[in-house]
Amino acid sequence: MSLFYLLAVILIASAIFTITQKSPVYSVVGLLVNFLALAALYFTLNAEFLGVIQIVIYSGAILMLFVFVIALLSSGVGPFRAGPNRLPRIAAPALLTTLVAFGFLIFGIAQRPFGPLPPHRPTSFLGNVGDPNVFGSVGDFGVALFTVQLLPFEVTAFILMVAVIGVVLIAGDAVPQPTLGRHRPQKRAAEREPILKAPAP
Amino acid sequence: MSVDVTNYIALSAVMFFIGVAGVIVRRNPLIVLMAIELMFNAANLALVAFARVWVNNAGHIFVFLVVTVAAAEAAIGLAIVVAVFRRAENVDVDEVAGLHG
Amino acid sequence: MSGLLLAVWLLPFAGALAIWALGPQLRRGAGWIGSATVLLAFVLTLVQWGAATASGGAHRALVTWIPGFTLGLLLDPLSLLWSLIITGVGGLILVYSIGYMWSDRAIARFFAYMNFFVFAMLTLVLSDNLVGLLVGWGLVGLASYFLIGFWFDRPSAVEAARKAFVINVVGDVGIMFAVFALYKATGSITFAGIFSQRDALSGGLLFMICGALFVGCAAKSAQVPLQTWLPDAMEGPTPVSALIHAATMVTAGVYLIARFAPLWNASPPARELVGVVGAVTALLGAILGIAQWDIKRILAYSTMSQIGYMIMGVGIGAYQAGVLHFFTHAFFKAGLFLTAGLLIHELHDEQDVRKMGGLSRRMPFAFYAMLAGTLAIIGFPGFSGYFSKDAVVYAMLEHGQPALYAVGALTAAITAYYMFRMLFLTFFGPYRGELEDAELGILPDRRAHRDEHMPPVHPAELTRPAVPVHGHAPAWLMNLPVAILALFAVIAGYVAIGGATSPWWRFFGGLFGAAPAVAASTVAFSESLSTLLVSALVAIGIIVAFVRYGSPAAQLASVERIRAESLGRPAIFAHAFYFDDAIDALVVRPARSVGTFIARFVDPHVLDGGVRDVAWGAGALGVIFRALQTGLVRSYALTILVGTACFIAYFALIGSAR
Amino acid sequence: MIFALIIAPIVAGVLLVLVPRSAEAFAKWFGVALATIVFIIVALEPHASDESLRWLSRPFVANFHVGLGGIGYWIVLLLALSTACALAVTRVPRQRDFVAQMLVLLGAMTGLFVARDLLLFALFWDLMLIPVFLTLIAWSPTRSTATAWRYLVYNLVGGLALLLATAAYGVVQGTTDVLAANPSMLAPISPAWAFWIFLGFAFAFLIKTPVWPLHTWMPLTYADLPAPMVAVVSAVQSKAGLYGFIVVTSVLLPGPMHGAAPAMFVLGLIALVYGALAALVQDDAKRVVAYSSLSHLGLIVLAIFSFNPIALGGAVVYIVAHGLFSAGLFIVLGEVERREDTRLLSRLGGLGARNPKLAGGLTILALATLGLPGLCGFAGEILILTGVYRAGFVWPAVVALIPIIIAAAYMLRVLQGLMNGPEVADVPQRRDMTPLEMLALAPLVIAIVLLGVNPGPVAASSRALTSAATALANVQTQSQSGIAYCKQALLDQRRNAMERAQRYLASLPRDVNGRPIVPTAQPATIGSVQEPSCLRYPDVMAAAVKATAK
Repeated sequence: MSLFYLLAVILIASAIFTITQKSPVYSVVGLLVNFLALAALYFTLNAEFLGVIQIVIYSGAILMLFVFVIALLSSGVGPFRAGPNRLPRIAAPALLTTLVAFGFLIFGIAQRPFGPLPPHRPTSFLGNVGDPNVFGSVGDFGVALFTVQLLPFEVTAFILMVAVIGVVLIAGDAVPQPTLGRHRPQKRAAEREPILKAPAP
Repeated sequence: MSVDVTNYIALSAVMFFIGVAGVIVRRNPLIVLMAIELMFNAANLALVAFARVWVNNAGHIFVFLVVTVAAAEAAIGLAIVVAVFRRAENVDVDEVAGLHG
Repeated sequence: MSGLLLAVWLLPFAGALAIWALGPQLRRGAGWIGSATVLLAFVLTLVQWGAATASGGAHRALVTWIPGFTLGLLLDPLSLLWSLIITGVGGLILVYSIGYMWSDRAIARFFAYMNFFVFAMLTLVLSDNLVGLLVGWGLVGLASYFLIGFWFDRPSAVEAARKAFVINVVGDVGIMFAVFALYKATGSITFAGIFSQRDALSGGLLFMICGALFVGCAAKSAQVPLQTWLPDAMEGPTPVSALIHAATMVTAGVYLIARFAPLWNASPPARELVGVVGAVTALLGAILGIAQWDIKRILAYSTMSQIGYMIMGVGIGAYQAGVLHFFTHAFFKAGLFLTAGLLIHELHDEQDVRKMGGLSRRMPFAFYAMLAGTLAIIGFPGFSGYFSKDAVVYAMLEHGQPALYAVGALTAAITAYYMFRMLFLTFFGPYRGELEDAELGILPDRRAHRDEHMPPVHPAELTRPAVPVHGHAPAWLMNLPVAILALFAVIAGYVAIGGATSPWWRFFGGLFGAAPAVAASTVAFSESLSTLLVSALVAIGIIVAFVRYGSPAAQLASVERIRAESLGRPAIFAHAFYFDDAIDALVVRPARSVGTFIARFVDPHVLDGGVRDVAWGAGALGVIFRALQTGLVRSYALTILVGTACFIAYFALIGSAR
Repeated sequence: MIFALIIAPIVAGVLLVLVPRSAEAFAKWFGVALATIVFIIVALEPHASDESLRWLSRPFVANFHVGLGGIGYWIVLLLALSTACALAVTRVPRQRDFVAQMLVLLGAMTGLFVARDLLLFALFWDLMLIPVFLTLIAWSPTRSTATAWRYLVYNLVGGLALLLATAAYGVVQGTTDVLAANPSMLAPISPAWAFWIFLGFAFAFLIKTPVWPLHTWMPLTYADLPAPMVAVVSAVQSKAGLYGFIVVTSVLLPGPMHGAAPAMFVLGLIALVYGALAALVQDDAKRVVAYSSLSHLGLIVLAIFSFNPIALGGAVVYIVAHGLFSAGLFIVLGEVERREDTRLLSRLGGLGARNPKLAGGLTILALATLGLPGLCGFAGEILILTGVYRAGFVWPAVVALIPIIIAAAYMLRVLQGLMNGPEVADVPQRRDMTPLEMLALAPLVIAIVLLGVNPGPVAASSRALTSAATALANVQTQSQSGIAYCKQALLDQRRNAMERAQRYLASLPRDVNGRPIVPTAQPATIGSVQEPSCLRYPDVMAAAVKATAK
């Protein structure tokens, strides 16, 4: 009980920390804390495999990617340069709408409380599939993944492959650099070609 | 040790909206991407909680899928950031307004 | 025997196809092929006399379009008579044409058209049903279009051809209405089927059907107010005028009414209508005949007038008399036209009677032929027209129409006047061909070309001779047919001697049924008295013509008189009672202005404009919504958030409401 | 075999890019040969059996089902014939590519007229727009794409409506493989659905035909397309909409079809007179023919919506007839334009003297167009008008007679304006039609005469269809006009729902007050088979509850 609230506080605090930091490196640290706390929360929900995955993939792989990119972009250039803020007054309406939506969501959830979690005690990591007592174990998850849910699993492979190709295309050397015009000034709005010409009356 | 599932869902909602606020308010694309990751994780938390309620591991499979998508999204998103940085030298989502009508 | 019937029908067509296919190689041979096929068809028709006059006639089925639309051929006394005239008189005219068209470059085309015309006319009269008749009706109109526009580089001929065709289509449309009205009412399109179901037709519907059929007759037979094409149709070569616009095609309306006699018998208002229109046409044609100078136009108006007699006869219910007038008219009018052709040929395409005169010494044969024709047409006692016209006119009394009788008798007098006027002007007095136009009061041709799209005429085109060089055809080629026709113009009427017991009446038997006639006791005076009266009127007409044009004194003063008459011709005659102008103002020009309005305004600006406005509206909306498309990711994110919030609110609220 | 008829021309058209660009004559004669082969195969196989392959099972059954019978048989014959004739006289720049477009068009339209499945029909409907669109873009005489886009947008909007209607029909009926089915075996469609589905179909068909006032794309398209393509488009593509009305809506949706009849009659009559009057004053000969098409197609609309077997037989005859003479007219006008570099009546004249064969060809075609008795146009007209009159539409039949007179005026204006009168001075000396060109025109002329003399077999092709459709229509409409029928049926449905609701409530257990206990867990019942359809009408349900409580 108290574990949940502890983790909840950590989660919220780290999330707020993440989005409020000026430097992305601090944000990454906040996010790391957030992910670890979330992994712990997964364990409390009997999602053992997912808890491990959360640590390995999110905290390990994805956050490292962020760190790499931060290092790549800021090396020798100094801090990130920001352009002019084109939407200086967006913060107030954005926060207001967020709060309203959040309020409605909480209101909706509160209408129908789910009640306490059903009792559940896993006995072993490798039980019989379909046995409610092994729910959430690695074995349960693995059998489901390779039998009933095989197609989604294969789709994930496809998604990752597409993503790899996409990354190579976008960030790789396949893009001819000079044509993107490093120093080409951006046209102002008025100078740009309209995409849809207004028909002659 | 019996926590009401509603609390998990509420926690997920809080995290989600923190992510939303981050996406809208921040201009650094890296932090925007991180905020998106927050939103993913909020959704994951809700899914895991529901799976636990219904004792149905389809929710777990779904989280697995979301993790994959998040990884792919992060990779592509960061690649875009790199490509944009090469072009504009500024790292600011407001600079990327080529879809202006 | 039915194979023979098919042969009669298709022989002229085979001739036309052969001439068309072999074309220019044939040259004058085309004429011989054409004449031979038509005359052979004449012989084959004669062979079938027995079968045709037997009960029911000779019949042959052809094709079935859909169940109920069965087309076939039928040879009964009525179609036998018409077939004989078409192939017989037509064959004579074809022989004559070989001489007339001797040197024309397009002689093969001419004979292909002529044979096609004979085929079309046979289709019309041999058909055993209304649709086949309509097919023939249309094909005849087409042949007439081809032949009127034979010299297709003359704008006037082109326009005349178009006018004839369009007016004929008006007639076709009338008959089409009759087809579907009759099909609905009787479930059949064959004559036998229609007549057997005649009782299914009630008064109003019957009158409408008869009226629709009569629209066809009026267009084809040049009845008021659809007569305007006939005078213009004289643009064709003269044999064409003889064959089509005198002897055969224009009498198709008479055939149609005679064919549908059972319907007319049952509909008194239709009889009244047709009789009145026929009488008006007869009178109008005769009046206009007075004021013409072109010899072919005089004959054209006389044709119109004589067909008015026929229509009056068959329309009022005196079928035998009306058809008899067709029979005699075929000979004398063909003879008159062919004789006129002889004159025109001799005078190198001069058609204006003002530039003729004194030809009786130069062309005695033509004079006697013309005299025979003239005496026949005016109904001079003893000549063929006497018998037929008299029968028609007296039938008016028998059927209780004294007013029509008066008109018929008056028209006979006028006919006598203008025919003799033509005869005197042409054959008597001095020859005026060498005089200047102005001296005779001849004004430049003022017939306007109304179609603005027709290119302007080059002066060179007008002066180019239509028939380039006259060769030397043997004289008998043209004279023999004229002689035969003149002979028949004299004797053809004798078949009707004896009234209702004559061979003529017996020939038709009960084909026409009986139109109710007025009892003999109520007729004001007897037939012989009527004959005397009409003959007296004719004599008055001749005398007036003689005094004005034929007496020695008048012959001496002819040039002055002609000039005075030419210049003083009332405008109403020059414009033929303004029928052309009325049709132009009431139909043609409104249609064209509406069409222009549609093409220039409604289509591009209203309809298309409406669609373009929709497209423009979409574009304008796009311009407005473009402003929302800032390109800034964060604003899009905010928009998505607002949408999400709305969804959340909706589901939260309905969740709480439940 | 039938599949091969569709696929072979399309594949051949695509493969023509392998041929060198310079092989123009080869491309042309290859196209002619292919179209001729299609014609011969179709002509020899009037009773080919249907072929079918499964396409979709969900959300509704759709098959690649093709068949060669009934009205489609004659139209496919017409299509192959007109394509062969048009290709034979083709002489355009970039000929190889043009022939490729023509072949793709041939294949796509064959597919349309042999499709026995609505979804397949919709597929070919859109496919046949593509070659025409590309041709309009690439061979536009004015180098402007405006006409092409106008054509595409108009017809795609129609195509979208068709696709939506097809999808809705499939969902409601469960299958779209219905064009060969016996209509009385199909499940009846609720009138509300039928109305909207019909609206979609009708919109597409009206645009494609085109019927006034949706026709404004047509004169421009016809004027801009090269002559061989416009011959095929006018001959066959414009019949797609009418074919759809006959084969699709009149059989599948007789109720709304009858309801729409008065409106369609008005549109058809307006098109008849409007097209004729507009044709009367055009200067461009091609546009005269285009507007005359508008007029003639209006006549066919009258025939279809008179629901009379004779008129429908006449409509089929007239569809084929119009295809024959309009294809021929556009071919001849193309020849004139190629010789004289213009087709404006005001600048032409007297061509007949030097081109007698051309004049002869144009004469026969023009006469067929104006409905000369004995040629095919007349056969169609008289059957249509007889049928329309017989069906009781007296005044429409009478009004429809007027354009026949106007047709004579405007066709003679074209014929005489081009061929007769004195020769225009600056007309260059050009050759008459070559024997080859005459050979290309001859089949059309022969068909015009044959069809005019004996339209029986063509007219009979609609008989099976009409008997089935009219029987069904009679059962369904019961002499009510369609919209009234739809409203009535909707009321009936609500009344039935009320009765069912009361029966359903009566079967439920009662509480102490005698009120039925309506189960609240509706999510469980709504998806299930036993769902009482009365639940779709909450107001009816409430009224029933109130009534039971009393």
